[in-house]
Amino acid sequence: MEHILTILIFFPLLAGILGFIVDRDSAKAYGISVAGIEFLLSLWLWFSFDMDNADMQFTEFLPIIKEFGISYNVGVDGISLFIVIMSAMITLIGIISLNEEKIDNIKNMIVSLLFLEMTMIGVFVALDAIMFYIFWELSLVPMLYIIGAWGGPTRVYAAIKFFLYTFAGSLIMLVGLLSIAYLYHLETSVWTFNLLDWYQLDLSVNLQYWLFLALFIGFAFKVPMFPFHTWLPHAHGQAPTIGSVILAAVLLKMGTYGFVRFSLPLFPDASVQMIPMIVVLSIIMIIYTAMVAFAQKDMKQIIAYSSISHMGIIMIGIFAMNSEGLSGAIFQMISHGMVSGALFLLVGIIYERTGTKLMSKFGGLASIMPVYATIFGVMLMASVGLPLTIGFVGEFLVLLGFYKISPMATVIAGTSIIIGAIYMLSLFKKSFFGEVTNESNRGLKDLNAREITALLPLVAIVVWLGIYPKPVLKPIDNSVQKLLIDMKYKARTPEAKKSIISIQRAKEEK
Amino acid sequence: MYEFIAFYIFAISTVILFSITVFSKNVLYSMTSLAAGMVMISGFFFLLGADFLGVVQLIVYVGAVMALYAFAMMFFDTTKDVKEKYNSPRLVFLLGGLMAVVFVIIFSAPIIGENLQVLSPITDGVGNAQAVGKVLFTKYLIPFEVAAIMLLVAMVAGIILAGKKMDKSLTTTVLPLVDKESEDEILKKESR
Amino acid sequence: MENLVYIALFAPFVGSLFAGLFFARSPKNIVVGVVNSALIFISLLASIALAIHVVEHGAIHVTMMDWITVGGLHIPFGFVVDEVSVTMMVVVTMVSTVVHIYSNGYMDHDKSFNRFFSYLSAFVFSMMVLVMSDNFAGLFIGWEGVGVCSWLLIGFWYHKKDVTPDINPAISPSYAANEAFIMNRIADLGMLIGIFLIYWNVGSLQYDIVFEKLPHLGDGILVAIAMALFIGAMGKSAQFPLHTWLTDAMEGPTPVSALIHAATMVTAGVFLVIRANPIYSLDAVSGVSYFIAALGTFVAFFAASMALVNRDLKRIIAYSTLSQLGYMFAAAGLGAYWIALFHLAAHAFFKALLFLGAGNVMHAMNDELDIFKMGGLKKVMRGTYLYMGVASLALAGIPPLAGYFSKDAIIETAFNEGTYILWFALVFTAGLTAFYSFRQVFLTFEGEERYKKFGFHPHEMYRYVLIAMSPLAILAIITGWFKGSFHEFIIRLLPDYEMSHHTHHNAWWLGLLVLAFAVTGIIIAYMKYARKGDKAFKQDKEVESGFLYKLLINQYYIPAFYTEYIVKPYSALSDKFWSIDKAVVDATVDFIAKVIYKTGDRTRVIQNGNLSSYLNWMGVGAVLLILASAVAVVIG
Amino acid sequence: MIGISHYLILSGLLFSIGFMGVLRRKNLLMLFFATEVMLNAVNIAFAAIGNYYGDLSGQMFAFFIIAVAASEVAVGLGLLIILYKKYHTLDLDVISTMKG
Repeated sequence: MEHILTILIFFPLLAGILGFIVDRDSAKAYGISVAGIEFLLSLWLWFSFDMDNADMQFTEFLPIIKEFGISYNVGVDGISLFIVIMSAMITLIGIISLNEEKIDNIKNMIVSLLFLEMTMIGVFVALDAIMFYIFWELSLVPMLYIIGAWGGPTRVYAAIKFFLYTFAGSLIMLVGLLSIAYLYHLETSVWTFNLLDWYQLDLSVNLQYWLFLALFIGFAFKVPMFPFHTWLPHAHGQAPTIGSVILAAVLLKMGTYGFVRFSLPLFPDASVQMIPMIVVLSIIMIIYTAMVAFAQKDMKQIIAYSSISHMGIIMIGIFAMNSEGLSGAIFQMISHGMVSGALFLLVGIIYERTGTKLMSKFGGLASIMPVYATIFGVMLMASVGLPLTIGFVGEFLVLLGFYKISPMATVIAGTSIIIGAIYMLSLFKKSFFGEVTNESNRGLKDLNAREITALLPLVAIVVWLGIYPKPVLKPIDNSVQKLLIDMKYKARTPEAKKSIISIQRAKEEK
Repeated sequence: MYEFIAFYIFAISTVILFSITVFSKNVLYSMTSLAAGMVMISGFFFLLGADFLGVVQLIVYVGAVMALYAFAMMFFDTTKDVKEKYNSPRLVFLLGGLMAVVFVIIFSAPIIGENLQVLSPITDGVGNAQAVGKVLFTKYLIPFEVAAIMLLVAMVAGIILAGKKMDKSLTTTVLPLVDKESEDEILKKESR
Repeated sequence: MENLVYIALFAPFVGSLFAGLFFARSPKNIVVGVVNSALIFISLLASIALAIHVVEHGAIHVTMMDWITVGGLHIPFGFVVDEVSVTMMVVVTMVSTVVHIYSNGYMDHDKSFNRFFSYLSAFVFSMMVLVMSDNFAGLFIGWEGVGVCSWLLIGFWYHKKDVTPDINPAISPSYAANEAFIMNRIADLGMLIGIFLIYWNVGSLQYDIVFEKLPHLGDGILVAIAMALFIGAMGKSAQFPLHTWLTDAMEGPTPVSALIHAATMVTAGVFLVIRANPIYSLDAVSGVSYFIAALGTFVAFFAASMALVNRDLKRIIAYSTLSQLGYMFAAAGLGAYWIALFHLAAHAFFKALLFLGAGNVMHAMNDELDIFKMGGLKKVMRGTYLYMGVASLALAGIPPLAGYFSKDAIIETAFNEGTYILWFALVFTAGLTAFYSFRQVFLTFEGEERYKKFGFHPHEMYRYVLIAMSPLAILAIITGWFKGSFHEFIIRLLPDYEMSHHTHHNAWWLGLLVLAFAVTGIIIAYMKYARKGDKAFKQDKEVESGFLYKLLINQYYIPAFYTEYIVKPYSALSDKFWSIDKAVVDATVDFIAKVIYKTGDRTRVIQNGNLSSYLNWMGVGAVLLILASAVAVVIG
Repeated sequence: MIGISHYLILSGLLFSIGFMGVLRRKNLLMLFFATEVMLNAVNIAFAAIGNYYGDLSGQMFAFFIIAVAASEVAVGLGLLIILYKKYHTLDLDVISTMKG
């Protein structure tokens, strides 16, 4: 199993291609088994992962275009490991949750999902900038198809908006990546797109600044940061449930992952310099979108906007420049993936039954669908960051870490725990509490076996990682501390050296 | 001196003949003047010492190409004057004139004029059929063969095109994929 | 001993899971009630055993496992059983046991019987985590845990629909639940900030390490930590201005009010201040401490004043809880931590008893809460009358009941510290307390039998429920007698607080003064509300139209103020932001797209399908290129 | 004395005439004629420059241009005939199926 990462990337692709010849009736079973095998493989990756090693593991290197140093180069460390596992898991759960009766052309859906899975895992394990970029862009295509083919009434508008928006951003990112390669060439007269080589590159602060901006645009569009967030509500509003789940759970994480993988280690000084801008944008993003979420009438839109708000928390965690905040941010990526994925699934379930997502059409659902309400309640509590759920660990660590950078900003960003509670609880109250306002809802059935199978693992993880996050946090922390040590070592300006805190490891090594 | 006189005679006649070609309403007139112009062009080639090229010009252009045009003309109704609608004659003359002026200025500009001083007199011709043959079959052998194949392909294509019935369109009907207007309406409603 | 700690901690959790997982969807099952009550009782026994152990051998410290380990941050699930936490544990499990047994009777007819026990046990577990944790993060877990359980339990009857505030000031159980949760969240942010401050300045969240290193920190930081933690405490203990949720929380079932909103959860704030006494006793933060005391005194008076006119049985008790919490904070702020803790324990017993008694009345009166519609209930509800009478006497501070010892000590402390304004406010409030609690008791049990007009047929609660309540009644009477030994026990951990010689000298008339105020209050209440016949109580329209009455009955217009100036603007602002999002942010993006689209649309005429015009365009391009090259030649 | 400039200017003028024809005419056949004119103009330039540098490459280029022109005429006329069969005219204003 030396080539586990290659298998992880290309197994869904092969299975997806083979999926075209699978019979329509067995398409879902096929999809589940493929995604299940993929998930087991990703678990195997976790178990054979060396937890004490902070470097890249399972690396594979195969030059493709030697003249330009473009190669097939993959590897995982603590930062990407769990995002890969999460991608595999969310895909599996998404496929399980598909309703064969409601979705026409389920075969195409399964195939697109498998392609999507390939691109997602590809992005997170790529160590070559070109490869990263290729997977990054490829991931748009299946998603475009999923939204455009199975979406709501304005799906084409939403799909095109989603595509063009993120595509425009990533082109600028591509320019940034190419110029880094060029600068590397200038310095060493070697062409390479190997990320690990790039980490050795020492750039002047001014160059860092511009390159940071170029990459920032690509990543920020994807995150999506304020004011580049408006494609997301449209995409979520129109996407089918499964599309929203994967979009929120995994695709958004590509942006934040990009910041961790590229921006921070490549441009430590620029990152430190840009903290004020990022923080202002993130805080606007946290509070503003949370308030917009409160104003929504559509359950799915609330969760869509709340996603943006939570991504803001992740952003400030990434730029906390210390192990607590950064590890917290990465943990929060996983947590947000699980929680928002589950919430979108839940909204999808009620939409499938009633054909509406408007809260005014519901009320008193807790009396009719107690199990549904309970699971929704658990996810809601995780979403507002209740201790002993997965949501708290990340949010707490992020805010804790960020406090070191700016206490005032932390207080403002911390209001997210209040306004988060406001919109989530009002959502819960409007749809689940009170009298049954809509008589036609009385006949609604509680969750069936398929839905429970999809949701229970998420509930289990939400609770498990809330109580015992150590198996996940430890590898993350290891890699994060290595990252911070490298950044501190690389940083040129004294202020950056001061801001980046990498205590633990440095002490131990002495 | 002869060269001087010959050049100007040829030059004036080609300009006139080609102008007739371009501006005449009658196809036959244009074609005839074109053929005549071609002959005049070959005169330049002789003047420049490119004898072989001149001969080829006469044979291929004046002979083959013009014959081809003449045959093709039989398919069309050429007795009538060509009726055309000229959308923006001013633009045409402006552009054409501009281009002519620019060319003249460029080629007669003192900078270029100085740079383009004749290194060797034109009369010291290198071009004769023998020399051309040598170059053509050594240095330009592959382009020559390619040109031959191209001519063959063109011949085949010409025969096929002229002979085969191609009255059916290849494009299929376009499916209306998205009703954009209805989508816009929904969006407008939403934003309200 | 470790096992005992875990038993005390996890027995309620097991109960919660038992009820929640196995009986969530089944109809009412008495087994659930019995098993859960038994488990809480086991927890009580374990707590008592631990208390004995602590008395004899000192504190126990156990670490179960790591929770979060990141960078320099290390948070374990660690539990400490020392003098303070064991006191809280005994109080919590004691009241919980009674409330659990009581609930078997009270929730008898409720179809969500099993769910109720699941929540209630979960609450006890969270509360135990809160008091037993050995670090601030663990405390925060419990802190939020009780918040959620409180949310679940206030909103227990979630199916009730919203009504306007003039019918029910709390609007609906689910509304009240959300209000409580969100208000607590505001305070929790303060608490989180306090935790961050501690972490970045001390490097640990363990109590022992923090308290050891605290004196070395700068004054400013200490004040900030103290303030931030107190903001947290203010939310949980419903101190002004975050107090409105507590009265609305009365929408929950009465056992919940007894357990959560009187005896345990709301005292968590006091507990936090007592727990963090090394911070608050530092000279650097004396200002904050004094502020706590002043705010506590203010709330004591403020809440008592609102209780004077309220007609809602449970709300009156809720206000009195608020008022007593004010007393506790006053004591804690003045440095008398052990007195605060003592009052906390005593108050837990008699206030829970009072609430459970109110629950009996509600049970008898078909959930009617308006005391003006009651009266003369003593005939049918002798036991309940006895309990409520005892509890009210304790609350009013009549010797030899618990309240006398604990409350008197607080008032004495205020005198001792020389803060005479606080002292007088507290004395006066003691009079008010006696008045409103007996106003309520007399209106309910004495006087004319007004309920007959409204067609109620009251009946006494089940006998076993009354018996189950007896431990609380006994404790409400006798707790005060153990003040001395409690003092001896607790000052092993908490700083001692001794009255000065001067105060000692004046103690007798101070006590008498308080007593006089209390007795006067009771007598006025009796004169006004307990008589029959001609002198029977009648509603006085003139008073009710007065400004003061209006002010008090509307809670000083604070809830209205919050609705008008916080809730509504927030909604309006949210709507505004949404329209901005659509009309500005999204529209900008769409505008860019439209510009490109329109440009394409305009230039589409070039592609008109006419070869000739293509040629013309090509010609334009060619000329431009040639011109460009000409220019390039000229320039270059 | 006739120098290279003369030839180039002449070539430019002839090219402009052809160019004007391309712009002006709507009849496909006339367009073909106009292109022939342009090709010939270019041929003169090639021959002249080849002569000027004393290199045969210029002539070779002209030579190949003639070959290309011949093929173009062959194929182009074939297409014209088809078009004429279909539309009974060679006017570009009529034959504009690519209208978008």
